[in-house]
Amino acid sequence: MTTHIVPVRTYVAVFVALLVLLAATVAVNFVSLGELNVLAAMVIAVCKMCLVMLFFMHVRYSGRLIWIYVCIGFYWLAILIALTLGDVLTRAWLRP
Amino acid sequence: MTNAEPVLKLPRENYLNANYGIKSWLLTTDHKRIALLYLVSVTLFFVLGGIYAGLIRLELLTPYGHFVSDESYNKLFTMHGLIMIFFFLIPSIPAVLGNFMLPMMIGARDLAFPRINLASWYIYILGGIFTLTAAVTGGVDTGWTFYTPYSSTYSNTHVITMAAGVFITGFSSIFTGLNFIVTTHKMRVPGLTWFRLPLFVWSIYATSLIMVLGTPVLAISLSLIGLERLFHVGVFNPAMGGDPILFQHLFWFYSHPAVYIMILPAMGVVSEVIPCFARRKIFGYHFVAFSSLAIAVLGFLVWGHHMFVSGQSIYAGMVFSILSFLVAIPSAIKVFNWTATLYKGSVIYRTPMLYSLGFIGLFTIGGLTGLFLATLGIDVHVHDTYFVIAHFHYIMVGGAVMGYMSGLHYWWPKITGRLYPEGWGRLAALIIFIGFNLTFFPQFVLGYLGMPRRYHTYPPEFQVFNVMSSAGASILGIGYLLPLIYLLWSLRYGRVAGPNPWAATGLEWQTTSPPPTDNFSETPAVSDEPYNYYDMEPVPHA
Amino acid sequence: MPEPRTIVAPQFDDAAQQQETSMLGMWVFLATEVMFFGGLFASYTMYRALYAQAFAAASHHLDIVLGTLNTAVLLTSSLTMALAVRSAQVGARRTTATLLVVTMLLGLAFLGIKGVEYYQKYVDHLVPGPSFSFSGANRHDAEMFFYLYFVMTGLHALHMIAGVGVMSVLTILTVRGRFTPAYYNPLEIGGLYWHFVDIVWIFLFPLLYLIGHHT
Amino acid sequence: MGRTFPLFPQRASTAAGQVDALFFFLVAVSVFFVVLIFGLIAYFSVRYRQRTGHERGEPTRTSIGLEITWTGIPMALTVVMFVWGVKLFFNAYSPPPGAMEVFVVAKQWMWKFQHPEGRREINELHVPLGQPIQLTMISEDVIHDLFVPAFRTKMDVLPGRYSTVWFQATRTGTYHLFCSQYCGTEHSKMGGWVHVMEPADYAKWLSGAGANEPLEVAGARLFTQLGCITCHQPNGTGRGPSLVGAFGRTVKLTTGETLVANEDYVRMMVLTPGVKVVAGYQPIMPTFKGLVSEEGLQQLVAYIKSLGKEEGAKTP
Repeated sequence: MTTHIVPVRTYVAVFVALLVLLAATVAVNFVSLGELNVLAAMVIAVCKMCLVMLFFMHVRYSGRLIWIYVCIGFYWLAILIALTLGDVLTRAWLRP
Repeated sequence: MTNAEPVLKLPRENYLNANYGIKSWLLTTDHKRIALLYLVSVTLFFVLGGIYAGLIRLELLTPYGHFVSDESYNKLFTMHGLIMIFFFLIPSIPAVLGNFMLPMMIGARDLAFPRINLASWYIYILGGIFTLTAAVTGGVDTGWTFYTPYSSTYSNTHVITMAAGVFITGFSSIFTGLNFIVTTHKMRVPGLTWFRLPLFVWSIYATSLIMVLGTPVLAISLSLIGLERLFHVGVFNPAMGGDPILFQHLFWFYSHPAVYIMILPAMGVVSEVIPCFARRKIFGYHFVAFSSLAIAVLGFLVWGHHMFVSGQSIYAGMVFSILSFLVAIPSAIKVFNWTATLYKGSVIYRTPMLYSLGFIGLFTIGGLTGLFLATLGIDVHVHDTYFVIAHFHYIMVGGAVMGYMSGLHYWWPKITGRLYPEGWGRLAALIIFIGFNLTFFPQFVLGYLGMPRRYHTYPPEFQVFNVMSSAGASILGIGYLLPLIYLLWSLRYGRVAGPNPWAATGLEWQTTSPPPTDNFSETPAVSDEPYNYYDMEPVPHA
Repeated sequence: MPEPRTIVAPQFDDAAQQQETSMLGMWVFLATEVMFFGGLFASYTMYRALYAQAFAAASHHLDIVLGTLNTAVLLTSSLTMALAVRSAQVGARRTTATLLVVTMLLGLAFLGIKGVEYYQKYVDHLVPGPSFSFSGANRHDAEMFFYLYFVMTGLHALHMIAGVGVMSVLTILTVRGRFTPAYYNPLEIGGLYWHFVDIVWIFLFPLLYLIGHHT
Repeated sequence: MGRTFPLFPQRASTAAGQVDALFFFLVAVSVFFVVLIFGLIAYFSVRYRQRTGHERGEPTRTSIGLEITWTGIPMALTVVMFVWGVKLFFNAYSPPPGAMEVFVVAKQWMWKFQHPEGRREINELHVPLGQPIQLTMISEDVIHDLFVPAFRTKMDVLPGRYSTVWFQATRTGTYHLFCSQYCGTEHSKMGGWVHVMEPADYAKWLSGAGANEPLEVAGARLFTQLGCITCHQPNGTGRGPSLVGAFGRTVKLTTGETLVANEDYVRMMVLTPGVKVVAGYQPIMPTFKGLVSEEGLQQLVAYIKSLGKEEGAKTP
């Protein structure tokens, strides 16, 4: 079979990176950045997700088709959230 | 009957006689047998949903609600909607015809996951049992849309049982869709590239995308209703700071694309039938293929047009309106390409062709009236009236059911090995077309006059159109009974069809009818684009 | 290693096709799962936009230490899961079994800690319903937060329980020697599922525990 | 009301003619395409029918020109529909300033109306001809929908949030009023009539029911009865902010957010006061949930609105 065998070293490095990111997200939470707090938390979460998917879930070594189906769920979720939020946030515009 | 044709015989060994006994059916992993299991079960649900429809039309003969009580009437239209949508229309073409034909059209021995396929059917049946339980123990009166807070707080009927039924059935369609997607990607025979695929496969693929990505959102919103009813706290309860409109967002995020789950496969059937009986390669293959994908993707961006007057932000309404117009374009492209295929063809009027031509006509009317509903200014007036009812029945009955009947007649010889009586087939198609228009066209007028939907009693000046509609419904009912009779008759007495009675292209016709369990005695190879009718023999006489 | 164990189902031509097919099938299923949780994430986003203040206040009643610990536990279990698949790839059966058991135990530890947190919420009257009490006038909005907290983490916990079940089946199959370097599909697929559940938590943690900054 | 057989709804508002014009435009487009498609199908399938049983269709060539044409033309037509539709839509939900405000409370299964002059009615709505009327609506239970076909107006009535729609009647007469959002058992019976009257007749009708208390006066009385007045004193010396001129003003909250004090805000402040407190004040106001009905809330809204119009007037 043509499966890619990832060295243990890589897995451990990814794990350490994940723990560092976890520490970072908790640490950032103790600093007041206003709106940026949410942004920082989400950016870190996305980084962690990418690490898990690319290495633990072997997406990095997978074909284009897998990549498409990895992205498709998140794309559709973005549609759901964006258009729903689009309604909620603009409701007050017309009638002050 | 003049030319002496060789006497055809059924193949000695096929998937129907490979083994016998109830177990060989209930434990089968053969996609063809599972398709037949679905065929029987969706037909039963269609009959049940039809009975509900008949009772509704009977009640609406008079404006005063003589026949059943308010409560019973509300249950009638709720059960009619739920059963027809979740237990007939959504599984009809994909799970019956798609299940049977998809592997054959791509030259595979079976779907990628045969056991998951069988499990899907059992899940569907389990969901059906919940639904029947809800129906027998008193029914549900929320409307198939389950709008909150009525469904979550106020209704006294068996909402949880029903929601569970729909939730479970949802997983059946998720697994069917998953199976089709993977099969289409991974199981095609050598040489069968994407642009050599029959258009039915394209449309089933697009449908599967919607099933896989939309259905879970319906599942989670129904679970939230269930939780809310159980624990009396929840996200949709305005008394708790919840927003009932959120439910509408989540519900329509699935339920609008669900309309495309119903219509896309029918479009796929029509794209097979039109070239075959026009004896001409389909016009604009690439445009028809990509329009299916475009509908699947754009279909997810338009759900808010069900909510123009719901208290949704009017700016969101504006965005949803323009997106709804956009999704009409690929449908228009399909209609024009089908019509252009007829040009300089050599048209034969066989039963599947009549249904498909009927489909194009009725779908055109359904699609154009959809534009009225996407137009914000007009939707304000016709929203939640019979105009909407007429519109979506033109799409779902005039479109999806016509397509299903077309496909069923087209592939019936392949499925059973026998031909149905052609004359009866044409007659039924004609009756259905007439009955359908008489039932639903008056409802457009009723809708613009202002008759709201889901009305048990109505002002007497609307009666004339309601009587017309009910009369049409009885004709339509007879129209649907005929195929049930002559198709069953043909199982035993029908003429033997032979492998390719329509002289059609496509891999499914290159094997015996009925096909063997493994579909093909030797794996076929493909080296050409589909619908090459120029090089085919003429169609044998009926 | 016994080669005949490589079972190719009759609808496939060869093992490679079978392996690619099952991987794709799992990823399609995970896309479905994304949308399943997606409905909840969408509800969450909407209410957080509407009730930002109350959500922050309510979030401070969650135990950030236990939350962080649980995140670390899950991340570790993802590592052991990935290593388990790797040792199956190189044919180290005993290591695979051990790592699977460790993964399972970490999953159970996560559920245990979650249970402790649930119990604390129950004691503190933070479970939505008639007994819910929250100081501050925006009681309803805080109740909405806790409702979403319980539904989202509850659905996640259900997935964890299913995951532990999958792990135990995989462990049994491993011990019985069903996997070889040529055939370990079920392990790889079980792993994808486990990592997915981990990813859901990666988002739940900041969204539920880390709203509004702590001091 | 008699047994007539109408084919087209009555036209009794300023919007009706505009909606019908757009409707006819779409009907024309639809008829054109239906005739085109049905005609072509019929013509092709007769002209190119199989005669001998041996013919075959001509080979198909892709025509990019045709494809672009039949993509482009429908797209252009839909843009016209969209723009025209948006215009009417925004109009339907943007009441002109100075519209007469009628408050509506919907519940299973009746409509309750409160006129600004204080007259109340159930399932019947009397309105004067030629006067823009704004309906400010709320539901006590499930979602309802107020629909007057003759006016081409429709709007969902939500629990917990005000929704508005407006119309201006152009013909006297009696017209159907429907609930068009399914709301439970007697949904189809939740209807009534809208009576459009000459302004003079309307005035007569208003005074016909004996002594009516204008809404803002009723609201002012509630304001005193509930004790709101003790904190919200007109001169701003109370523990709460003065409400004189407060309606429609942009207020800054303790959280730093700003919002416009509209009907929903007033209602929310009465029911859940601690959530959006105005900057500079303590969250000490008690909730009045359960103490005041939806009608009462609307009277309070009307009263606070009236304070905005005339500075410091109408102290009870």
